[in-house]
Amino acid sequence: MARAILCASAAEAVAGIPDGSVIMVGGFAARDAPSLLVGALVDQGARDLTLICNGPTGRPGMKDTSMLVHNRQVRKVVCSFPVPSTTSGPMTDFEAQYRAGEIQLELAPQGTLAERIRAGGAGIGGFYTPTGVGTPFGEGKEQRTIDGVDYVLEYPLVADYALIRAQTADSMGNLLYRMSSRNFNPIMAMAAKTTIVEVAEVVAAGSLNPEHIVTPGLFVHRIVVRPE
Amino acid sequence: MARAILCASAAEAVAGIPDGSVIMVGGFAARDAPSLLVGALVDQGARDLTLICNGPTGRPGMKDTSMLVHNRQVRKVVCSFPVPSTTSGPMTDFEAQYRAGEIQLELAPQGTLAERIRAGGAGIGGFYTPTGVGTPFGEGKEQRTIDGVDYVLEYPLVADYALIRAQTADSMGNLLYRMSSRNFNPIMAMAAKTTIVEVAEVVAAGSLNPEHIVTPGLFVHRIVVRPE
Amino acid sequence: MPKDRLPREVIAMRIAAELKDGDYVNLGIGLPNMVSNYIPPGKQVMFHAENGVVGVGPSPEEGREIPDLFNAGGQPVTLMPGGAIVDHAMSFAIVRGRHLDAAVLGGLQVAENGDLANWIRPDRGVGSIGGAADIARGAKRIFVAMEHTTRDGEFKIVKRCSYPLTATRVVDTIFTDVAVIRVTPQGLVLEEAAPGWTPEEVQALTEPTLTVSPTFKEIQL
Amino acid sequence: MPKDRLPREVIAMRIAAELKDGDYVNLGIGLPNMVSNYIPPGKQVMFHAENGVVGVGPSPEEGREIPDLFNAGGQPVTLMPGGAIVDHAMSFAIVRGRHLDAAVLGGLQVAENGDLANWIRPDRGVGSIGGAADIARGAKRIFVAMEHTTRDGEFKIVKRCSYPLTATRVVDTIFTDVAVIRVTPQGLVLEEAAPGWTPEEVQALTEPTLTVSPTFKEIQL
Repeated sequence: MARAILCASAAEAVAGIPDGSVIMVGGFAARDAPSLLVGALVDQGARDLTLICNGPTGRPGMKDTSMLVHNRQVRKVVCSFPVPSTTSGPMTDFEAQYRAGEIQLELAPQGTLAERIRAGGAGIGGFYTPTGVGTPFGEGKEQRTIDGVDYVLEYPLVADYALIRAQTADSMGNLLYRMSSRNFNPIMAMAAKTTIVEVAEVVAAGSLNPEHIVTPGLFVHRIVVRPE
Repeated sequence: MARAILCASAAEAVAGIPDGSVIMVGGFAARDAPSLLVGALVDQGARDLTLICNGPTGRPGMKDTSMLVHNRQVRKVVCSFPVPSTTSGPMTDFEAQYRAGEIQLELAPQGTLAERIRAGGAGIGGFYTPTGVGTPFGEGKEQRTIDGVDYVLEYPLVADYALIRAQTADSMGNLLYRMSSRNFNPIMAMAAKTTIVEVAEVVAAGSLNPEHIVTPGLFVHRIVVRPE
Repeated sequence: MPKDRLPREVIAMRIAAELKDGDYVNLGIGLPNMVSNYIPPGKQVMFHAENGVVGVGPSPEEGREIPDLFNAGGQPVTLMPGGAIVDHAMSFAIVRGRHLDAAVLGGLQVAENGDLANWIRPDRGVGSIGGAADIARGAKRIFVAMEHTTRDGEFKIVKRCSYPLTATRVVDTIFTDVAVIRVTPQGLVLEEAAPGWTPEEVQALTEPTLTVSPTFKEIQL
Repeated sequence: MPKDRLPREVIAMRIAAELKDGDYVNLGIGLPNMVSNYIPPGKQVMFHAENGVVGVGPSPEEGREIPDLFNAGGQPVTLMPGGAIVDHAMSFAIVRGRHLDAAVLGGLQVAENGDLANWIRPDRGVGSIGGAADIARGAKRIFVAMEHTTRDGEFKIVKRCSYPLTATRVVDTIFTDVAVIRVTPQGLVLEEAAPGWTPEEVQALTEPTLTVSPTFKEIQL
């Protein structure tokens, strides 16, 4: 039996996620979000979530993490891109809730966010990064000069669940990603107690070239196939 | 012009490495060492080197980093595996020189060694690892408890040159590795000012699947083809 | 009568001329991203997009998009021959580890010591840092592409940034619609100005004192 | 007359029985590595080798070796269907990040508090730690496979290790040629003994006091 279990539906894949969970959601922009799983989590209804993602910037109707914010399931967001670059267009749900004091934000530089997630998956207790020194992103953080360079101390991020998206899984949970939809998915797969992946297809174990596998199956717990 | 330059010979590939350089050498066991480049560095003769590798454990005649030790080019070794597991067989050059006080050793747990190299390549100033706490590998190191777990602080490793081995390069320096000969090579490629790779073949840019590339060409400076 | 300022395309062309054959470069969204359109033939520059693309190519023709291939602005792109896909941890290891030769970024304010503020207008209250803080800190040379002053005529090149910072002491050169200004340990050096602009006219739009380079000249492409 | 001790194969078989269907497990070199030969049919255990192989398969037939595919002992191996290759940073991210269900390691000394010493005999002067310190600290359960005493009859299960440590307070269960002993917060618990061995006889070879489990029994396979 593989560690990874093939689920019959997205509802089954997100079953049991309790209120108050810390959830990582892969994807960089709205277009490559794991929209099947996020949609299922909206239906499932878990509340009071801490959401770790690149940013819930989708406009209403977009199938990314903004759906969870819109449905008021999120207590706190840890991300690098909380709001769209431009203020044209309607205000996002996140921004409206943030301005109303209804949702918390921990804003992290994107590289620091990625490295914190990797550190969580790799068992690293903390690391020193030069990013953010002397800026609001270094404020209140421990600072240290190492070999003449200034760094701030950052701590790992871990999650109860990661919802990610890949192109192909084999039955052992090994994953391949298509082009730039790889982004945060592989590191989030490492950093969650339970990693749930939506894929375009599942193939038999042994049919992927082992040198091409990006996420080894030992990081993957539940798989669901995206109906296309 | 690509950053990576195709060299006509291994001698050309290692030309200019000065005495006193810090050199990373990829490979896990003697069999997958970049033996062409190491042999060329023996011929080139740079001395007083600091060698960062998994271990110079080759017996006399083996074409791994032990050749550099045998030729007395190495002042210090940073590694996880300085001596063979068993004491049967003739003593290695490293062990003989170490016992005679002629070479220095910085012994690092293999995972810490790998993470220090990655940190060097990734611009991380230091990191906290649970490995080594309460053992000789934690002695004299800063210790810290984070979220109830004890860690020691480890610092990055960087090198002037990395000598690595891959299976295939394209003309932009993108690299593929064969099976378990991947090991330390990709992270060493990131951590050196000049990365020199020996490969079995060079193909045209664009002929590798960009999703399969393990080491992006921006880490690679010199390429030489291994005559087979 | 106000003198003509350079169009954005010309700023992008001027920066493209600054990039070297073989460079790996990150481009910010907006004006910086236009630089990729003006790399002269014979010069190979590989563009890094922080969402994990090394070797970003031109936009695809409509209907010929490559599935799941976007740049950091979320737009469909192609991949150059010899391009590679990496994950986010590796993408920012490239950035933080100083493996990029240069980055071209937008700017809201640049201080004379090289401080850069480019992620939030204080009056907005909430902003997106994205990868800017890592890139501004990590790339070997930081080129800022921006208008020389705000629409209201306020200084953007300032003695000290009043906006929240992206990174400290990182800017190498500022390329604006009226000038090219290098940040040096001795302060700002005016290297080039738009056709017809005198150093005094550029200084009038710039808060810190400019030193005029001995090789001061008209911007050339 | 001394009683029979278990052959190494039987220790390996006993440990194989301890592994669970679906487990990912690292095996040390020597006796631990023999465990892979005794996984019962119908139970899928994937073996991790720290040189970057997830899903190590059996040794290839001579002449049918897969180029550049070795285990952490440097021996040619095959790959299980669904296996994957990773680099060293990822291999130890798997280890340190606690993604392995178990590791089977050799031991020179194990202390009653779970301390493990397995990398150097003090008289050797120089030793190789390899991946042992990371693996002993990182895998969720640490199984030690070793002879119960040294060839000279000295204790290997001790009150406090005198050899340099590999990791502190990590050992879950000790599998020897005479017994199976669990490390618990209350001390060592004798769970099983080799056929014909009484708890008193095992205790005589063990420095710390053993508590005999209420379910104490003969080792069964």
